[in-house]
Amino acid sequence: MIELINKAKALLESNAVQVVIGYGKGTSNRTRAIFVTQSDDCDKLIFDSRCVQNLAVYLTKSEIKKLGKPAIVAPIPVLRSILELAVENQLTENDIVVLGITPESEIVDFDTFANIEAFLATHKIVIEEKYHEIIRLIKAMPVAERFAYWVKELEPCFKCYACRAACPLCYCTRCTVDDNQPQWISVPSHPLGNLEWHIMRAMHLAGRCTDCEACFNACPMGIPIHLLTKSMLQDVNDNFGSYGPSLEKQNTLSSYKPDDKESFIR
Amino acid sequence: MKIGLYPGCSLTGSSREYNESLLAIAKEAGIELCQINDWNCCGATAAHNLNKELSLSLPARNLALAELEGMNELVVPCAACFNRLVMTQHELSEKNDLRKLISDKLQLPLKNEIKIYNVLQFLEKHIVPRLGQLVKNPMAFDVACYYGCLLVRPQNVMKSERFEDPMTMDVIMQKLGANAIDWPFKTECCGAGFSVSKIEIVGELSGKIVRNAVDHGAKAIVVACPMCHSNLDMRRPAIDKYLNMKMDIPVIYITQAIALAMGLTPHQAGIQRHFVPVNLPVNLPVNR
Amino acid sequence: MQTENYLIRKPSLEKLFNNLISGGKTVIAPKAKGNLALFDKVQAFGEITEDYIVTTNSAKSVVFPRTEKLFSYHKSKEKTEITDASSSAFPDVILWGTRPCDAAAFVPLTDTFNGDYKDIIFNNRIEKVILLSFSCSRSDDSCFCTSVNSGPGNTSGSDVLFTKLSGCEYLAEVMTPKGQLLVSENIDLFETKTSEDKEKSLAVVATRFNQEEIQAKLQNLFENPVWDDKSRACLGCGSCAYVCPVCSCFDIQDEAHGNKGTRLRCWDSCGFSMFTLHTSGHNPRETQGARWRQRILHKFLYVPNKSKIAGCVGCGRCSRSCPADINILETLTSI
Amino acid sequence: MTEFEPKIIAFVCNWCTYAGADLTGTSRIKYAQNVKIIRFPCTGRIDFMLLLKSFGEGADGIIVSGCHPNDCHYTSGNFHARRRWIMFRGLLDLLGIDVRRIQYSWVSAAEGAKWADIVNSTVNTIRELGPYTEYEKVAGYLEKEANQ
Amino acid sequence: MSKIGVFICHCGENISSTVDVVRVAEAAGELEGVAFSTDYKYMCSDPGQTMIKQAIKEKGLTGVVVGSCSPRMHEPTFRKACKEAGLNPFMCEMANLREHCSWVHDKSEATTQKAIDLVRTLVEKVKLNKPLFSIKVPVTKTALVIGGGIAGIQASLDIASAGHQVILVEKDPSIGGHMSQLSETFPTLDCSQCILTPRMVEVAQHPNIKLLTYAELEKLEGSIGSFKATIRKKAKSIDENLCNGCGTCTTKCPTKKIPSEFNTGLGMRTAIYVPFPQAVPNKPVIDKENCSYYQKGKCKVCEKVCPTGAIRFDQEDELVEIEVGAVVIATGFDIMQPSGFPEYGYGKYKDVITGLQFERLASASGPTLGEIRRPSDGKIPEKIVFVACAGSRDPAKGIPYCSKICCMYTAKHAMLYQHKVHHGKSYIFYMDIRAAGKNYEEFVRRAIVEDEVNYIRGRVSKIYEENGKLIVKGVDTLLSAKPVEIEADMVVLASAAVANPGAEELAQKMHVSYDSYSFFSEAHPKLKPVETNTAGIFLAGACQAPKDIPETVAQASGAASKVIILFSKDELSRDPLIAVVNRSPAPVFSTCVGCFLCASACPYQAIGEELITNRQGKVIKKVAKVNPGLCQGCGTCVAFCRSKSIDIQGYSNEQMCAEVVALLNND
Repeated sequence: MIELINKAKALLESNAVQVVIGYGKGTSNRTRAIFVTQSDDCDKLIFDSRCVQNLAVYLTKSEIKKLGKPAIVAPIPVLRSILELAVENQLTENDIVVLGITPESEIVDFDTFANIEAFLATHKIVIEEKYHEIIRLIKAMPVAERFAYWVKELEPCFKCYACRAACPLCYCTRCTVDDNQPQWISVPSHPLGNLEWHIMRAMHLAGRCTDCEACFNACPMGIPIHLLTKSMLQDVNDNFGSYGPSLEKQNTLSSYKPDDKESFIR
Repeated sequence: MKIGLYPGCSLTGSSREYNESLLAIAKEAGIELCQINDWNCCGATAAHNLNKELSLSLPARNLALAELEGMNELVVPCAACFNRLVMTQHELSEKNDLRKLISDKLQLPLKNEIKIYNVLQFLEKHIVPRLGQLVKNPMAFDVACYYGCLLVRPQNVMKSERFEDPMTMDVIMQKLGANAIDWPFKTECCGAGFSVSKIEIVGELSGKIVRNAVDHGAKAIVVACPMCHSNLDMRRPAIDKYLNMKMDIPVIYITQAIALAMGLTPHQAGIQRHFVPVNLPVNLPVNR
Repeated sequence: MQTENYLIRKPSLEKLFNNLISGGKTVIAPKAKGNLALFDKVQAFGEITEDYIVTTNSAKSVVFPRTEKLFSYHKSKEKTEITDASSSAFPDVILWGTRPCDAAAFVPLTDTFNGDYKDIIFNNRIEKVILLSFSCSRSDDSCFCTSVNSGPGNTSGSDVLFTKLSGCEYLAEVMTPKGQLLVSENIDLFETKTSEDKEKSLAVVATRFNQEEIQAKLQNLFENPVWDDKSRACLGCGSCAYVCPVCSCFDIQDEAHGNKGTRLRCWDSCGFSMFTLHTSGHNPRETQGARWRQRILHKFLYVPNKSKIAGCVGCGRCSRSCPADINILETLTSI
Repeated sequence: MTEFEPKIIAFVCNWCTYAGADLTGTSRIKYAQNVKIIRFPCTGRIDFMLLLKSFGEGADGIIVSGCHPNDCHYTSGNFHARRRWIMFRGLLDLLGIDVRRIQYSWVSAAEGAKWADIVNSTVNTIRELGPYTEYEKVAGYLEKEANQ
Repeated sequence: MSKIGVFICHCGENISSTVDVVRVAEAAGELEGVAFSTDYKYMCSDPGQTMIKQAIKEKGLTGVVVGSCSPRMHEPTFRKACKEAGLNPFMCEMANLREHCSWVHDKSEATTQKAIDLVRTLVEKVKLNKPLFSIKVPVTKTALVIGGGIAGIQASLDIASAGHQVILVEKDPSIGGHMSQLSETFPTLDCSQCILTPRMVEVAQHPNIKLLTYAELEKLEGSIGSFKATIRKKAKSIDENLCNGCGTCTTKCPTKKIPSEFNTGLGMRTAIYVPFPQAVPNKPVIDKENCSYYQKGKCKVCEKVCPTGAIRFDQEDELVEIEVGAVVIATGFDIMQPSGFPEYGYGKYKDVITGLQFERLASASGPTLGEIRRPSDGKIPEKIVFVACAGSRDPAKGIPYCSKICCMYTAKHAMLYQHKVHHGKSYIFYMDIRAAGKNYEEFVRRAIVEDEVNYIRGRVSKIYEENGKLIVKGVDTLLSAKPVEIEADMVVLASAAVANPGAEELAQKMHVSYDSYSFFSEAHPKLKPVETNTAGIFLAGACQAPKDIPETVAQASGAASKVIILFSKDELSRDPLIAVVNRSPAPVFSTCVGCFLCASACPYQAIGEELITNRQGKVIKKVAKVNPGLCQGCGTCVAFCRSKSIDIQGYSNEQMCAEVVALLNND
């Protein structure tokens, strides 16, 4: 990763950016997000298979914005998030410097978002077969059983909102769950509150989610909430064609085709 | 990347030369075409008028078999077979439930994703790019490219821009050094179905085509459909009768033209199988 | 009271469990879920896992549930009827498999709910709870109980503390009348124990800092870059507070359905940006840094100042559960 | 024991289905009392969270109805709604929330009879499915299980 | 604490016969916040309304719920009543106890219970209603008309004659459009120019019309009542004030062999030219692409010969900004380039021409001075074949629609030909004859009967040349049902009418929607045929769909009257049921995060940006802003907004939730 470190150094020394958002060593075998502001600290930057946290989440956090213009270490999932953030007018090209990292862990610079999109076009979101399998199995259950299954799965959720906090696309200043005029969904952590929260969360990510699994990774109770977004991702694909962020294509739910197909409306 | 071949009845019978020349040039270009095992009739019979489901099941089975053999592309030289197969694929891709139904009846999985090519599409994709080095013996004379009805239709499936005045074959022939004449009968009816039953109608319809080609100075008619070929070639007596004059313009398959241009021998191109002697204004390599 | 020591063997332990179940007690014990261990209701001894350092969630929800109904109401044009929930029949709970740190946590927790106002529901609940703790034979580098005056074999808070001596032998230290009663009810399962070799079967947890010193340092550390530095990666979720066995902040929620509804006490976390948000829009704790400072100061300065014991038991749950790997020990040792 | 009377809430747009339901009335076509209408400017306005809330508040069934495609008073509200419904329905189905309990339909201002038909057939469907006890159990947690 | 009044109407017996109205009123009275509840035989009657007004005054009601018929029936009535009693009209809601209850159910407990539920639901809603005030938007009383064809001309004249300013923009050097190219017009056969040119002159002379020819719309901003349009005046290379239109330059110009657009390539023009003799304005422009001075740098003959020295080679395009209150799009149509039919040999064979070209041949002012001579050799064709539906109604050619005018003009063409070439033979291949219109069918009959035009029902498959003749192969699907072959001297294709090439681009500039054929879309196919879905922009003529002259003129006047209605007030008053982006205390200002997905969902482009700045004027946030002039209140954005930062007045999130809760909780 010496190349990464040098790039970071150069960026900080030339003052092209004031902070480099990257991965560093964490507790025992963990890695963590680090924010390098001094070029001497760049040696702390690492990158390996353990670096799964989606750093894009920090791009919209005020505490991080305060540090100045960031460069961000961006493996594929982060790139996808950056692109979606761009689509949603949360980022402009001169807000950030993107240090892309390919699956072969080569470093690529992206000077435009269009380039990111072009690059991602060759690295499309793929939902692993095992998830398809799980979703198939769940859908195969009788409806009541399926419901019971999820109520049980969601039971441990104590509404710490780590899923929300870790999601790069949950950048709202006020989440609907915190809106009590009206009280959209029940806030407390109980079966209904949990169910409503996770439905709302998934729906709000419909057509936006880039399948980075940050929500699942963040959940202290290990609830498989990413199954919801994955399944919806598939639905987007099946109903409206390819998914994944794009500056060209309109957002799935804010656009439509007059001939969108469905079979359930009478 | 496995390219399949669906010969259909004609290519194993009345138009073997079509098959031979196709395989020959494919070989020359270093492309392997694997024939579908246990292929069956495409249903270009009366099937589609009598039994809808059957008319879809017959081609569907071939598609399913091709998939099972792991073919990504399927070449269908016979225009009629091609028409049945693409139509089926189109219809089943539109109607998912129908696809399931048929796949169940066939007891074969059917993804229905294989790419079906007629000869022209196949040539365009795989042979033409390679032609450069391979053309040893340019076909430098005027030819009339005759498409007939099935190659470019139906338009909504084929999406061909110029289905009334196709150019694909013309372009290929130009690449072989020939001059593809501009003539109005490219897609006129040759009398196809009446080939056996009403020969005199074939005589008239095909006659007009042959005459127009000759009038426009063509030295050969190039085709890509077994039925067109048999009508223009085998039915020449009827044609001459209608025009009451002897027409000696030869009718060759595009694949044969390419084969000859590649310097293969007339025999390798199956020329000897024609009824109308093939005398082209270029000297062809002698049979070995 | 004077502690009594017994010896109990694995099979008897199981018998004890079964007796409790058949005695109609609700048993909450560590259950394996994926690679996590979670406190959960158990019916059979087999469901209990022993393969955990500490569970991911704490045991506090037994006395301080995530969602506690305070009362329900039904209003009509004339009057509003209120049904108080504090009088409801709370279940007899056996907390099985708590670690010394878990048990220790009930001490500050009880303090909190018994300040100027004695919380009826809390006290009614805890009265019916018996803690059967198990000392730690393993630890990891998030553990720091020994730095907050506790330890892998610490008995405070537990009614009975079991320590695994050999393969199937457990030392049982009975600490409270509650524990004594429970043992006497099942005395046939216990053997009198003489030899005292508890220590060597305990995990070693290095002392990383001295709580009193930290407390002293923190006195005048309000303005310090450490808060921002150490919390930079903080995502602002509440997992640290929610897995913490001591954190007891709560929020009041009304759930209304037309004319009827309930008032609830729900967990809250000082990590949330809305925790201190004023209606005016002003937020005295503007940044995650300020929130992190509050968390540390509350546990290591404010609570100790008030009640002499720390608001932290060194279980390390917050560090393990933090999605951004913010490590409380790291912050404390870097002070 | 008295027969189960489903609680069904209908979310309809002002321009087509609401007017269609008016026509049902003016044509004196009878239908079941179980369905009660809430009026929206457009199906595009109908928030999925309101459907969720309906179940939370004890609805056994829901009808959502608006202008036929291309007839939307606001040209494209119903197209947006349709996409939303497709996604929402998929999610509910995955979660085991019985999608048969939500009837989506296009009812124009001229289709008074169709509205009556939608209402009656939905009422029948829900009767067959019975009260939505699974969801009630979840929603009623506070009354029943809390503090146990 | 709200004080709601509930008024239950018997509607004679319409409601009371199946609903126990008294009990409904009682039950309503029990509801929290209801200060007054009563029932009455006819609430909409004068005494009924008076009852409401009195209650409002005496009980100081803060809201009113009327349980009676459908709000679509009497909402205005009762809101007006409330207003008269000093209560904001939007504090009044109606529970539909008739259409949605009494008329559709039998008399029963359940029916009454449903009525109670409906009332309770509306009571809960009205508690959350807020006083609303209709929106006022100032109106700039100048109209922009784009396109100077008959549609644009008509619209401009109508608006101008109503006393409003009009700016008419035409991309070509002269107004007149396609109509000026036509020979005679069906069904009366009067000469097109004879009826058009007076209108053109009128436009030129009208004091209220500002004519900008050789100009195009560059940009359109703003909204209904106050648009800002930027017009690009292409350089004519002429000082219009000096030029007196003497025409010396055009006669002297050495570059003479440029195919004339006006004559559809059948005639030639010079580089400096006036499109046609009756052009308005009758002043030339220099076509830079073909002018040898602009191309080769020398010539300047025109400059030398110009008596007034009006030539300006250094002239450049000019951008003018204008304020307008409304826009009329009248950009007309184009004809499908028949190169789309290789089988018909257009372009290959000189004597295969389009209908528009035939118009020029038949026009007295045309290249042949009205004589029908074929382009190839100038011979008079003995046999002409007309092909109707050349492209139209042919999905394979991408044009499934009917071009509407072809049946009529083809009949006219054949007729004109027969009149001019008495011994000639004319054949028309057609699919159907669509002659719906005043005197149209009679006209076609005349062609068939009196002028002996041969109508052949069937399509043409192929046209090719054989020894000097055009062989037309087609089929007669009637009696004979046989293939037909006709040896023709000339073939006229009734090529499909299509949208103008620039249509889509223009539509995007103005944010009006267009259909899959690039024709502009009307706001509602039936009820708003001249409006677009962008308020203040109207449609006239064939830019919306193929139309003949009378229809075009009618629609143009329709569009004009819409504009005049708009201009009849100094400010627009709009229904306040529109979306608003919320405000919250600093430092948040609004919970909107500015993702602008709402903007892409809005059917009316009503959502723009608002920059929020701090005291130092530094931009700290970019949030969505609803333009009240454009928002139509569909609420799609509201349901779409994740952070619930945008809400719609009258159907607010709180109100809808309250309704759901109230409707489902009856205890």
